[in-house]
Amino acid sequence: MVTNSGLVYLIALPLFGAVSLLLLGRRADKWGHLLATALSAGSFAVGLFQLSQMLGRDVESRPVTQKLFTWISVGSFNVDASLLLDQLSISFVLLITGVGTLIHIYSISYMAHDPDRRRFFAYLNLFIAAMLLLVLGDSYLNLYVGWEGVGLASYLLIGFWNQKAAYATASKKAFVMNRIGDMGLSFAIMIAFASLGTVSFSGVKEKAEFASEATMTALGIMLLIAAVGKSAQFPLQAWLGDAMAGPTPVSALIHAATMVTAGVYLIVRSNFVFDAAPNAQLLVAIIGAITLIFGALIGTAKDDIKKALAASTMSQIGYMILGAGLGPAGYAYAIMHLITHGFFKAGMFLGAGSVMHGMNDEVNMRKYGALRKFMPITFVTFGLGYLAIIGVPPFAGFYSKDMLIETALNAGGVKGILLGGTALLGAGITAFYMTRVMILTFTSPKRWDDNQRPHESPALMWIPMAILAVGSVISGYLLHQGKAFKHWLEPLFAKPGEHSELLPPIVVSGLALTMVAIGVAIAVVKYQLSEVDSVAPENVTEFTHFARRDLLQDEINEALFMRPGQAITSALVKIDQSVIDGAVRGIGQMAIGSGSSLRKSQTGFVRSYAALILVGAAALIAAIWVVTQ
Amino acid sequence: MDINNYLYLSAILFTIGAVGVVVRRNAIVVFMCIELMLNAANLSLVTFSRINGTLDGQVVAFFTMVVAACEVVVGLAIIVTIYRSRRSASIDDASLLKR
Amino acid sequence: MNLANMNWLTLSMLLPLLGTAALAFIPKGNVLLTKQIALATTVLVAVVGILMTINFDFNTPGFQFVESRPWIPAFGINYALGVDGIALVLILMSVLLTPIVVIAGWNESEGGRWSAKTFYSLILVLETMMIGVFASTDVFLFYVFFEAMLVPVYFLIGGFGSGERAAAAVKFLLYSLFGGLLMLASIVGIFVMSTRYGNRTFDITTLAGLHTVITPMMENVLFLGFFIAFAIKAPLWPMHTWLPDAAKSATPGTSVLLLGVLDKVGTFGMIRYCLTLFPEASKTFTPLIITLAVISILYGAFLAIGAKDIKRLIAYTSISHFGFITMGIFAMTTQGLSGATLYMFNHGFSTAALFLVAGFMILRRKSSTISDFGGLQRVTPIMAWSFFIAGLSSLALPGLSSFVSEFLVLVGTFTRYPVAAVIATFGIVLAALYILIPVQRALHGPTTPGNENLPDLTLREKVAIAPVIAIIVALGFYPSPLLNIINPAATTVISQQGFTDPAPTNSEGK
Amino acid sequence: MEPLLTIQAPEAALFWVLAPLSVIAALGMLLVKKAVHSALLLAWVMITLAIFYIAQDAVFLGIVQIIVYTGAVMMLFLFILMLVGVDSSDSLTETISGLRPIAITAALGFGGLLVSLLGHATLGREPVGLAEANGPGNVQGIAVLLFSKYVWPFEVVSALLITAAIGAMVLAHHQRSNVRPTQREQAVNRFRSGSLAGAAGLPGPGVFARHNAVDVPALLPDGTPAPSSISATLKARGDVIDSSQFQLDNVDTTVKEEK
Repeated sequence: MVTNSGLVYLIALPLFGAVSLLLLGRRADKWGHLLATALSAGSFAVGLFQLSQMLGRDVESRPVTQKLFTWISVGSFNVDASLLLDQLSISFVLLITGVGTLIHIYSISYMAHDPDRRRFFAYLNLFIAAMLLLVLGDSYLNLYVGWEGVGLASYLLIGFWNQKAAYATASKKAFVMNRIGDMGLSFAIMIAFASLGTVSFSGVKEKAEFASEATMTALGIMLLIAAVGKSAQFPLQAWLGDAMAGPTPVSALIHAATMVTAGVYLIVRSNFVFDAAPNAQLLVAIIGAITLIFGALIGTAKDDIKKALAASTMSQIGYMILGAGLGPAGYAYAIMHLITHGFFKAGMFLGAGSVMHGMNDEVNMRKYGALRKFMPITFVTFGLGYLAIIGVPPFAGFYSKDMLIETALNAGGVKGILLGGTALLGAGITAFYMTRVMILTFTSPKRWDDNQRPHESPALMWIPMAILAVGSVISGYLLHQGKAFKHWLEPLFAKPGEHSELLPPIVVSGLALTMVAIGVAIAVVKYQLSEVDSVAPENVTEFTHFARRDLLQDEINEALFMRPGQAITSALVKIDQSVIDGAVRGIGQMAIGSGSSLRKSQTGFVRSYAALILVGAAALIAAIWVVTQ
Repeated sequence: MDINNYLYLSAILFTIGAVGVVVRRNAIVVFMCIELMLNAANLSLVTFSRINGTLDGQVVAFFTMVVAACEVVVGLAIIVTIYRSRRSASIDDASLLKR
Repeated sequence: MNLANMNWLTLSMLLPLLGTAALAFIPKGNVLLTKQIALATTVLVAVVGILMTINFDFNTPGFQFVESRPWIPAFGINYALGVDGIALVLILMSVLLTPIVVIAGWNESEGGRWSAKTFYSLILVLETMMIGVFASTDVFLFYVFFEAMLVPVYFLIGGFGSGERAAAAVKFLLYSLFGGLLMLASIVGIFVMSTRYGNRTFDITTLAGLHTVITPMMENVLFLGFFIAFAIKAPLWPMHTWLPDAAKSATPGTSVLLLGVLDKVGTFGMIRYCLTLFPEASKTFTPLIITLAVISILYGAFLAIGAKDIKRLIAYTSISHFGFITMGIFAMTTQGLSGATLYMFNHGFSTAALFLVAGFMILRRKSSTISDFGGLQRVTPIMAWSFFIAGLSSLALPGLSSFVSEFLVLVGTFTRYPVAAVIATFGIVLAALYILIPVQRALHGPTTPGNENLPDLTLREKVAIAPVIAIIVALGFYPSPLLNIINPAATTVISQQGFTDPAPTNSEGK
Repeated sequence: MEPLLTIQAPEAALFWVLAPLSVIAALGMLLVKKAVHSALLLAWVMITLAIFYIAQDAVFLGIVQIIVYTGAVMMLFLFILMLVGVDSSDSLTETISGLRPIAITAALGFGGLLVSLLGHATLGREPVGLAEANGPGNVQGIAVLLFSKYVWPFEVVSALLITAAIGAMVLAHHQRSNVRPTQREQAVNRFRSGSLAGAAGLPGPGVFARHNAVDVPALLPDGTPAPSSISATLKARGDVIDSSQFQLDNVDTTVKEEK
């Protein structure tokens, strides 16, 4: 493996930015954000430079490593703090730093009036550094450090305005649910070390062939739990909706483009584990399919624009996990969809941000309407993103999502039909709720009262949105041209086995487009043509009530975990006081009690003492009598 | 008639003495009951000396008598002093040791 | 250079005593001078400790800086000192913690029942005994220090604490004394056995061979005597109720020494005395001990979540951490043991940080119930941030020191007892809860009444906290200097046990 | 081996007569109200025991029992009874709650068990009898033992006796609480007291003595009976004889010639 000493700068720049901004405190308020954006851009430049170098090298010597220092070495457990840059991680690095820098620029004006802007940029840089460490780590343990670092950064960013109690609870909820996922990752590392003796990706890859399938399945399931925790997949998805408590750029960066995709990266990075454990792989696909439908259904009922986009993110990541669960064939398309999703979802979130900016932080779509005339640029960029996500042909979403649906259908047998079917159904529902968002926000008649004065956002905000919109248009075409991206990632994965062509690609695309058309039509009928009142109607189907309350995910979590947890805690506290402490105090009480009861026998009368002596003598004689019997 | 009868008699007298000590309140009567117990003991000593055919029992009985005498002397002196200070010979009144 | 053979240990133990003597000459009124001298002595001892660590040659296993003088020849007891990697690390920790405690608790010494002079002489005497207990290689000497340590702490809690301090001090004393007496019984047992079967000695290295001659039954009994004493000291689950009370009513500085160092004597004792002297008995009792440890982890975590008072909360978190340490020790793998030792070091600093910052908060707000605080992030950002970082180190966030040790313990235990490791890992989720709940209640949310104008950390307090947080972060990224010291000692203990790390189960080639 | 000692018929008869009597006397001692009666009953029990000693060839002890024990110790009791108040009878009702039942059950248990224990416990040899031991005589045998084997206890017991005696004296002696009146004061008090009857001092013994019985009061110079000459007990019992019959006026004081 070729060593290259430039990798560390990728992480060092944003890390330096974060640490310096936090330590300098108030003094860095005036120029703090500029430094942060510059450092993020610098890191992007290093990324580009590394890409150009990597393209220059032949396929075998593309992956590059850099050993910083030996982190932990105890007996046979030795882990070096070293970085690995190969085709997979370079695509992630560019996505993270590219979208990250755009969001930095966007935040400069979005957070202009916030007193703690410096702290916000410090957290953003900390996030980017942690995410880069996650994707550049060469062993599961290094990945784990980045993994929890990202969890910490998201905790800080979600709870940025933590003077509001609700936001503080949301950040705590996010961190705790991530921690449950991280528990899965630590199990995975333990299993890897216990059964394979190594935790580095290359080491596990070598030993994967020899290892027993049971170990590999266990490892795969644990990695899946980790991915589910971080990427807000079913069953650990309840925190994503509340994560919208953070400022919108945070939602764009973390909860659309980068952090939530870490789960997909982990599964694709450990492709050798899942290839050796088919039923773990199937489970991944199933989880992807369930979340895909779950997120889409929630998306249809959400009135808060950010929550709707969050639900759509959950569903799109369901697609990626589904893709990753389809084995070698699906890995490349999952990552491709991840990148295109990074563009259009981040673009849409920034669009939502500029809409909120214009409507002074109003998030309820039912209070929007006819913003097309007041925010033309936001409307155009948001529209391009919308077209990309529902998969209209020339746009990015079409290429990546269609390929996913196609691989799902061709996965063969009943599995193919089921997974492909859910993917198609998902495409339809996605089209429905995305059109609903577009109509409610931009094209439907005005529903906001007059003291709102929607205005277009300043240049610094709409330029990144425009770039992302362009990205969401051309990225699909570029990556898919002659399967360029698939060949780019191919050397990393095993050869996909031959499988039957259930349906030719043209038919698949046709099917997908019809589903999309149906979805759009329903949405137009329901929201564009008929009158929409500004207060959410109550007499709606039972199902919509469920969807509004996130399909009861919070209620279930509270009933299953939180309340029993609280019950256990209070029970144990009572036990600790009464039983264990009581036992100790009890011994004390017993001593005092027996003392006072004995005191009563001292009556002071000579005759009672004489009686006691007599009783004693009688007892003695009785004992002798018994003994000599 | 078995020689043990003397022992049974001494046991009975001893028990009566013990009950007397516990039941009666007059100090002097209590004292007499103690004397009775001592005499019962002497009787069994003499009987044992006869059983064993050695005079040791009698010598010990003799010593018991001497000790009993001393005890009576001192005991009565105490009773007198208590009586002089308290004008009552009942042993229940002397219960200052009570809690 | 001759620095190696100069008997460092006695020097480091004598210095605090000299400090106490110096304190005696200062007039009672002049409190500032007392504090300065106390601080100077502790810093001096810290320097000696650091020099000792530099001079320690970690490649050669076994004891170094050994010195031995006959003390009670009649029983073969001699004043024998010596350190291996594990003991050195713990001495370094206690030697570094004491000056920090003195600086942070600058005005803790007033307001007590006795003068500041007594307070600081108690702390200095305590420091001598701390070094002594880790450095002694003679079982009897260890026992003497083990018991003597209780006295200064009893007076510190009883005299300078708050709340119902007398009751807590007595409870602490009775608990530890009970344990100590059990240990005394075992020591007598050892003495009798060693006279019967071999030469009459109390020296650790020679006694290590004792277990081959005595009957397993006798070994189990002697082991239990030691183990129960150590299990009370490092509170394992059923014998822990003294810790929260003692920590709550002691001053923050004393609590740091109590939890940071004194409790480590328990776990250190398990390694040095339970494992080395009675390997077979340790093996027979390991399943029970591992279960108790796992229970302590979860029990401590749940009670920490339910705790209303900050100091009790930190005490309960320590019970959970000690569960991890004991599990690491009795997993009997190199990773487990060196992880546990590193954990002892890290826990010392993370608890010190938590307690000292909690002390600053309580000092300002004059109350230690968590609900009285609110929205400190806005009012006192630096204090809030140091509490947050200390909390993160307590929940073992990667990148901070506790993660490295906790993960080593978990990995070490997993290779031998997978079920215990799995259940223990739930502890890290509970850890997130018992740290973030108080952080949210105290730091986030709107600034509740009474917290509006709390002053932020003074320079002195920053100087006290900064090195602790620096160590926590530095060891998180670069733990190898410590690990290199600990590893050889850990491997010797494990090999002595006749254990070898379980080989990876699946790595044999097809 | 045939038993060396068989109890002869007369001794058995003696036993079956005296034993029940002594038990009844002992019980009586318990149940009788007046202390003097219980003292006499105890004396009776002691005498029966003396007879038993003699019957059991312990002649010396029997004699000592009668002379020393019954004679001296019992008389000491009676003396103290006199001192303390012979009429101090006490009611037999129990004052301490719950004491009587305990005492009774404990006593019955104790006695019963003891008797049954003696019943089935054996000394492992047949009674030897004292014929051979008393060969040179009972007193001589005891003397030999006393001054050979038991000489040390003998000395200790003698020391004990002395200390007991001194102890009794110390206990019974009490300091005078008031100052001893001087002769001058006594003379002044005589004239200052209520009546001048006794002022000229009491007549010496024999002067005007008409009767030397203890229950007849002495006469003062003016012929009235002297109150202090009769013990309070007799006065309390009303046994005092009227002394008017000895008044001067009714005595024939004519002087007859002495031939």
